[in-house]
Amino acid sequence: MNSDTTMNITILYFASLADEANCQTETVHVDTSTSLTELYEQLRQKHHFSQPQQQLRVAINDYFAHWTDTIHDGDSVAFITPVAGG
Amino acid sequence: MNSDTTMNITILYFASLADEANCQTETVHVDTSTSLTELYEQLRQKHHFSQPQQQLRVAINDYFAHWTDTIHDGDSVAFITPVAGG
Amino acid sequence: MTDNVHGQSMTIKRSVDEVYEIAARDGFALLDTAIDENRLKAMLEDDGAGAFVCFEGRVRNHNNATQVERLTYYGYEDLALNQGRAIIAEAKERFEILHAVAIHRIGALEIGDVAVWVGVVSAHRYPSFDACRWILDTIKADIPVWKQEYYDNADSKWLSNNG
Amino acid sequence: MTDNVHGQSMTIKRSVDEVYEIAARDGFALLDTAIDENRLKAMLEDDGAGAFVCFEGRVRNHNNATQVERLTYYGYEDLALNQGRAIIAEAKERFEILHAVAIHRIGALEIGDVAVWVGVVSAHRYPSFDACRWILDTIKADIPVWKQEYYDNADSKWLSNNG
Repeated sequence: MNSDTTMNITILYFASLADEANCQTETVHVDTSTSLTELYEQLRQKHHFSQPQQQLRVAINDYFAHWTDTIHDGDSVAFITPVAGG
Repeated sequence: MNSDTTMNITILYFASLADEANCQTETVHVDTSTSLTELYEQLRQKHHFSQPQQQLRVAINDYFAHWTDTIHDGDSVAFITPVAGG
Repeated sequence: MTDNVHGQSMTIKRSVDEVYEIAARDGFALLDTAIDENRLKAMLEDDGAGAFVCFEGRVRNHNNATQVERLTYYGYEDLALNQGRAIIAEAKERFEILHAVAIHRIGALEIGDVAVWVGVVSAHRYPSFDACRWILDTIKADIPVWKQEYYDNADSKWLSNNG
Repeated sequence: MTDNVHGQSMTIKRSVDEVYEIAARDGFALLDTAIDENRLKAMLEDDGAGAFVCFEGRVRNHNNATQVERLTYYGYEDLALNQGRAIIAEAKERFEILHAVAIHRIGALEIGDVAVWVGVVSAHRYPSFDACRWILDTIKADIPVWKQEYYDNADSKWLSNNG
């Protein structure tokens, strides 16, 4: 599926993002140079997410990450809406 | 036992004061004008208590009291060495 | 709003025994059944501990002025475990404590159910109080758990700790 | 140093059931047997409580560098009850809490035994933490309980919370 210039990224959705995406997970095929902010922007347009990226945190492979971190083929990415535990 | 000018006071001893007095309680017959500080001073001399009054608190009839409170015939008085609960 | 898009985040992939093993080892776990406080307290036995402080966060019957019927908690299990392990490790560096264990429950909870439990032991009392509060605050800030409140008029909404 | 001059202050005049009745009514009691935490927690059930904080003070195996074998606590029961009632009433005025219960044990305790237990419930979390710590600090400062530590060399000494 992926070539030298594209990668597969698994996206995990939780809470209101899962409601808006109407799914828990999906795999997307994106250019290798895609940043996390670009990835969220693509998905925001696709699913009409109501939350701007500034309100979200991001996790790569089950660890919190920085929005400036790079992603690689096979990574899983989750956008984290404000949490409400406790 | 008591006349218009004397009163019976029950003294309760705890912790190191009970060790030094070698008893848990005693009844003393004192002048009605006796203040709490005078009462402690009399008992300190009698039992050779090692602690000066300044290190102690005082209780009358099972409630903490002020050293300036007056005592009356039939009262119980306890001198409280620094506590160590918890 | 259908439950099928959240089904995975309402249940734990691990068995209950695995969950308590993780709690014992890493100090934090996510659970989808009732929290067994005695099992957690047993992890905190220590002859050098003069102080034990615990916090239980329970589902209460109101939020502001609104009557709450029940709550459902959703969690991102693997991120929660990684982040929880880091929180407990940081607590042990920040405070003079011997041990700390915390657990967060997900799934459908009723009024009075315990949603989060934090226990800390230390030689002296203040570090246990300070660490317990810090761990709880940090769980509420950083552990990927979300909740929806359900009201008697059948409405529900996503809640946020930041507002 | 003989025990007969302290015998009265090592035991409670009241029955265990009376002690728990007093704890339920006044929020504080003195007890001369093992503290039943579940019985105390049951007094703090409240559907409006989102937070429960408890503190257990346990006998630990050392004090500073000295190995402790056991501790004996002595109490002035009636003064303790009067003072304890006032402490809990003041806590309810100072903090936004729903209930608070505390109990102090006296008599001979072994390592690991719970000497004091304080539990608080509130709608939100910080008042429970603040009140629990304040009640404990105030018990340690004001409740007429004393303790003697016994060491493996058969020595013992009176302790003080003030130094």
